[in-house]
Amino acid sequence: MFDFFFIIEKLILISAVLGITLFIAAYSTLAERKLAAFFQDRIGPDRAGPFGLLQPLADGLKFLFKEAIIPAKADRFLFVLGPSLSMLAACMACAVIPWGPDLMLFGRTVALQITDLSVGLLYLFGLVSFGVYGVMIGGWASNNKYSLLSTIRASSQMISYELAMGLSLIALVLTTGTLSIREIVLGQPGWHWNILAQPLGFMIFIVCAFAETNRVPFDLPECETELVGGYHTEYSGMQLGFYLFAEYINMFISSAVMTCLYFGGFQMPFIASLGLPQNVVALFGVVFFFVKILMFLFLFIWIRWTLPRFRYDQLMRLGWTGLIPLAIINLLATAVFQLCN
Amino acid sequence: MSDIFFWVFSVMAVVSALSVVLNRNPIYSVLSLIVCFFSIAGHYVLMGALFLCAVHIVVYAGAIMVLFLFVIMLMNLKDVPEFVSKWWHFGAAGAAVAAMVFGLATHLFQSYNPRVIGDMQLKPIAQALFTTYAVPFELSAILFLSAVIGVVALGKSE
Amino acid sequence: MIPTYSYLVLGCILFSIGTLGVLIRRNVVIVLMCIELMLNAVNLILVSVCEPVFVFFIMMVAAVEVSVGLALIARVYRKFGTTDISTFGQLKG
Amino acid sequence: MIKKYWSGIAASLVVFCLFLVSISVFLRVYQTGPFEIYLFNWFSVGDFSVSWGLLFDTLSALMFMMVTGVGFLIHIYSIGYMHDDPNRGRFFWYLNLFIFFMLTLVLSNNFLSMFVGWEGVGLCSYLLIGFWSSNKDYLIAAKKAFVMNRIGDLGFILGLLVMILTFGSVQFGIVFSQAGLLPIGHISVVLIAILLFVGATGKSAQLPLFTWLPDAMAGPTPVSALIHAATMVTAGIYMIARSHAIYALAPDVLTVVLWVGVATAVVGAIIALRQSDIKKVLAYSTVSQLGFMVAALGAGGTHAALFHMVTHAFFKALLFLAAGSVIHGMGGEQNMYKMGGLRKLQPITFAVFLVGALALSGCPPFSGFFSKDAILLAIYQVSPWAFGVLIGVSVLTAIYVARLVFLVFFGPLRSDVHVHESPLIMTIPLVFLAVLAATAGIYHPEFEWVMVIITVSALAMIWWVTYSRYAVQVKDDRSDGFMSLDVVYSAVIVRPILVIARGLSTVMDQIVLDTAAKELGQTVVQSGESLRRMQSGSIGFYLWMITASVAVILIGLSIWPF
Repeated sequence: MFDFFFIIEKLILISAVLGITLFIAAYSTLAERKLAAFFQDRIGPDRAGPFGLLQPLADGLKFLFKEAIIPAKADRFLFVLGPSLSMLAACMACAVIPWGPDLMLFGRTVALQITDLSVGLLYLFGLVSFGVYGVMIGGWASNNKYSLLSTIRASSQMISYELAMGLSLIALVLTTGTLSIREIVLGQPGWHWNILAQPLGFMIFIVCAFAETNRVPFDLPECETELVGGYHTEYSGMQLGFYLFAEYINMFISSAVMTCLYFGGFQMPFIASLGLPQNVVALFGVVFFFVKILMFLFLFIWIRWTLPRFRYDQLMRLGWTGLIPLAIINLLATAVFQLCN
Repeated sequence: MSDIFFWVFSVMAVVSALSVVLNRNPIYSVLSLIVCFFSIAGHYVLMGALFLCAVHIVVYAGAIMVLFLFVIMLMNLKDVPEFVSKWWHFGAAGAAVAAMVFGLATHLFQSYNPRVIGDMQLKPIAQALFTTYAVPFELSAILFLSAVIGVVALGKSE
Repeated sequence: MIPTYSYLVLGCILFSIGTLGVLIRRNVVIVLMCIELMLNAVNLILVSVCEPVFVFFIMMVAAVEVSVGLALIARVYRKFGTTDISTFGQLKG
Repeated sequence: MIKKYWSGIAASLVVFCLFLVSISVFLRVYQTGPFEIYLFNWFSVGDFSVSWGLLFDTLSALMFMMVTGVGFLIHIYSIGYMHDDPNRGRFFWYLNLFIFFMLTLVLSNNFLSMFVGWEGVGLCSYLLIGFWSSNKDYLIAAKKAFVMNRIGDLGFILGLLVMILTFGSVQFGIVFSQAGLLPIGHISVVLIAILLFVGATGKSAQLPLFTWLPDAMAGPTPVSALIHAATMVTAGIYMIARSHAIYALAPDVLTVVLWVGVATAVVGAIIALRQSDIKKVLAYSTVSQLGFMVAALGAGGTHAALFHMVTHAFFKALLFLAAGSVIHGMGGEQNMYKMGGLRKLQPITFAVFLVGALALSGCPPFSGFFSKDAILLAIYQVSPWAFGVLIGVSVLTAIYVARLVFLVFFGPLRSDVHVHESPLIMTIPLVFLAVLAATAGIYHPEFEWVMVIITVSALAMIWWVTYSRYAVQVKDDRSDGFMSLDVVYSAVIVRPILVIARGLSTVMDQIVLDTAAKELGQTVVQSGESLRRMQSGSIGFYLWMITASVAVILIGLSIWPF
C-alpha cells in the first residue's frame, strides 16, 4: 500500500522547496537593503562576508539570540501563536506551486510539485485569508493600543483586497476552466500566457498582492509615523523575526503565484522546438521560472523604494470603489467573451 | 489509514466544540471554533469532497470567523457574565438537548443512508446549481445583495 | 472502515453541543457562534449523504446571517453597552 | 447635463430594446404562428404544479408591442416632463418596474403568473399615484386606488381557486381545452367567468369600482397616460379577451358584461361633461371608453374591443401627454377655466391635441372612428338597445371633447401666466403618437359610407354649437361634485347604513349585545394579558422556547405511531 519511494521523493521535494523558499526569502532581505542603498546612492550592508553576502545569516543569528520578551499583560499563548500562524500560512502556500515540468529519474516520473490539488487556486485563496489570523491574533494578544489599531487596519485591508483578488481570480478561472495550478500552467504553452487574455485581471491581482503582503504603498499596518511599529510593536527576538520573515516569504510566494497564473509558470517559449531531452527541458523550465520570480521580487522592492505610502482612507477607497467595480467589470466582460466563444 | 484520521478529526471536532461552549474567554472560543471548522474540513477531505472543503475553509475560516474575531476585538467583552446565572438552567438545557437528540435519533437513524462520494467533482455541482437549483441560486444572490445593503445601513452611524 | 452511522453520530454530537451553547451562554456573540456550529453539524451530515448543493445554500445563508447578525450586535452594543443576552428586553410585548 | 438625464435615458433605452424585441416577436408570430417559451418550474404542491412560461400569440404580441411602444414614447416624454424633479431616478425606476409587471401580465402562459403581473401593476400604480408623497391628498388617492383594486383582486383570486378546483391547473392551454368539454352554462364555468369579471371591473375601472381612476390623476401626467389610459387599465380587457373560451360558455355572464360596460360608458361620459380639471375630463373619458370596450367584449366582439384598445391607447396617451404639455406650459395649472387661447401659444401641442380629440370623438379619417365603428357594429348584432345607448354616448363624447378643446385652446387666456411651448423632448413623442393616432385605423378599413356622412355632419353640428358656448363666451357650468359617484355612494350606501346602525345601536347593542360583548372582551383582554408575558423581548427566552418546542415536536413524533 505504501509506496516507499514516493514518500522519500516527496520528503526530499518538501525539504528542497522549503529550503529554497527560506533561502530566497532570506536573500531578498539582503536584496532589499542593497537595492534600497542603490536607489538612494549608498553602499548598503557590506561588512558580513564579501559584499555583505553573509548579512542574512548575521541577521538571523541576531534574532535567534536576542531575548524574546513577552509583555506582562499579554496573553502568552496567543502572543506566541500569532507569529507562528503567520509563518505557517506563508510556508504552506509552497505546496501547490508547480516548480517545473516532470523529471525522469531512475525510471520514475517525478513531479516537481508537492501536490497537485484539483482545487489549488481555492487552497491558495484560503491560505491568504488564513494569513489574516496571524496578524490579528498577534496584534490583539500584545495588549497594546497601537498593535490593536494596526491589527484592525491590517485585517480590514486584507479582507477588502481579498474581494477584488477573488473576483479577478474568478475571471481567470473562466478563461482557464480549471482550478488546478498545474493545469493552469500547462494551459499556457509558448507565448500563450494568461496575461494576454486577462491584462486587467492581472493589474487588479498585482495591486491586491501588494496589499495582501502589506508592502509599500499599502504598508499602512506598519506605518511607523502613525503606529510606532505596527502590529509587531511589542515583539522581539525570533518572534519578530517570524513576522518579518513571513512577509518576505509571502512576497516570494505571491511572485511565484503571479508567474504561474499569468506568466506561464515554468513554460518557456521555443524550448519545445529544440528537441532537447525531457530532463534538460525541465531544468530549463525551473531556471526560467525562477528568473521570472526574481523579476517580480525586484518589482516589489523597486516599488517600495519609489512610491510613497497611501493614506488609510485613500487605500480603502481604492479598494472598494476602484478595484472591486473594475474587477466586476472585468469578470462580466470575460463572461460575455466566453459566452460568445 | 483513513480510520485513524477519522478518529483524530472527530476527537478534535468534539473537543474544540466543547471548548467553544465552555471557554470563558471569547477569543479562545473563536479560536476553538476555527479549529473545529478545520477538523470538519478534514472530514470533508476524507469523504472526497475536496472542493467543498476548500469552499468551507474560504467561507468559514476565511470570512465568517474573521468577522467574529473582529467584532470581539472591537468590543472588549471582558465584563459580560459568560454563563446563565441559575443552576437549573443547566439542567433544563441538558434535558432539552437530550430530548432533542433522542427525537432526532429515532427519526434519522431509520432513514439515514450514507453514500460514498468518491471524487465529488466541481462540474456536476455547478451544473446542478445553474440548472435544477437556478431559482434558489438567484434568490440567494438577492439575499446576499440585500444583506450587503442591510449591513451597510446598520453599520452607518446616524 | 468507517462505521455506517459514524458521521450521523458525529453530526448529532456537534449539533447538541451547539444547542447546549445556545442555551447556556449569555454572550450573544458566542450564541451566534454556536448557531454556526449547529449549521456545520448539519452540513457534515448532508455531505455524508451526498447532497453538496444544499451545503452550498446553507453556507450562503450562514454568511448572510452572520454578517447581518454581527452588524445588529454591533449596533446593540453601541446603544446599550453590553452584549449580555439576558439584558435585552426592549421588544417586550 | 448628462448626469441630470441619465436615469431617464437608461430607462428609455431598456424599453426601446424591449420594443425592438416585441417587433421581432410580432413578425415571428405573424409568419410562423404562436409559440411558447418554458422558463422554469415555479412550485409544485401535490399534483398541482405551476411553471413560468411566456406565451406569444397574436393577442399577447400585440399587447407586447403596444405596451413597449407607447411605454417608450412616454418614457422619452417623461425625461422632459420630470427634468427638474429631485426624485426622477425613483420615478423611472417605478416606470420600468411597471413595464416589467405589465409584460409579466401580458406574456405569461398561465393565470397564476398573470396574477403576479396583475398585482404588480397595481402596486406600481399605487407607488406612482402617490409619487409626490408630500401631498396628503395624493397619498389618499393612491390608497383609494389600491384598495379599490384589491376588491377586484379578491374576485380574481376566488376565480383562480374555483379554476384550480375545477380543472386542476392554471395553464391557459389546459384550462381552455378542458373548459371546452363542459356544457354551456356549467355552474363552475359561470362562477369563474363572473369572478374573473369582478377582477376586471376593478382593474379596468368599470361600474361600480371606477371611482379610483379619476383620483388616480394625482400622479405625474406621464403616469396617467401610461398606466391610467394606455396600459394597466386595459389589463381587464386583455384578461377577458384571453379567456373568451370560458366566457363563450357563459352567455348570461356575457350579457351582464355587456350592460355593465354600457352603463359605465354612460356614467363616465355624463360626468366628463361637467368637469373643470383637464385631466379629470380625460380620466372620465377613459372610464367611458373602457366601458365601450367591455360592452364590445360582452357582445362577443373581441376583435373590435382589442382594436379599440389599441387605438385608444394611442389617442388617449396622446391626449394625456398633450394635456401634460399644457399643464407644464401653464406652470402646473389644471383648471380649464383659467386657460384659453393656447392655440397660438402652444401651436404644436394644439395640433396634436386636435388630432387626439378628433380621434376620440370618432371623426372619420382618424383611428377612433374605425374602432368605435367596429364596436358599434358588433353590439348592434347582439342588442339594438345597447347600440342605441352607445350612439348617445358617442354624441356625449363629441360634446365633452369639443368643450375641452374650446375651453383650453380658443378664446382669450383667462389667467396671467406666461405660457411657453414645451421642449422638443416632449413634443417629439407627441408628434409620433399623433401620427399613430391618426393612422392606426388603416389596418382595419371596414366602414359604411353612411356612417361617415352621419358622423361628420353630427360632429360638425356639435362643434358649431359648442363653439359659441365655450370659445366665444365662456359659460361656467362646472359642477365637480355633480354625479360624482362618491357622493352617490355616500348617499345610497353609507348614510342609510349609518342610520340603520344608529337605530340598532340603541335597541340591540346597548341592551342585548353590550353585556355579552363586554364579557367576551374581558376574557380576551385577560387571556391576552397573560399571553403577553410570552413576548418578553428576551432573546434568551425565545431560544429556550424554540428548543423546547422542537424537542416536544420530535418526541411527540417518535411516540406517535405515524
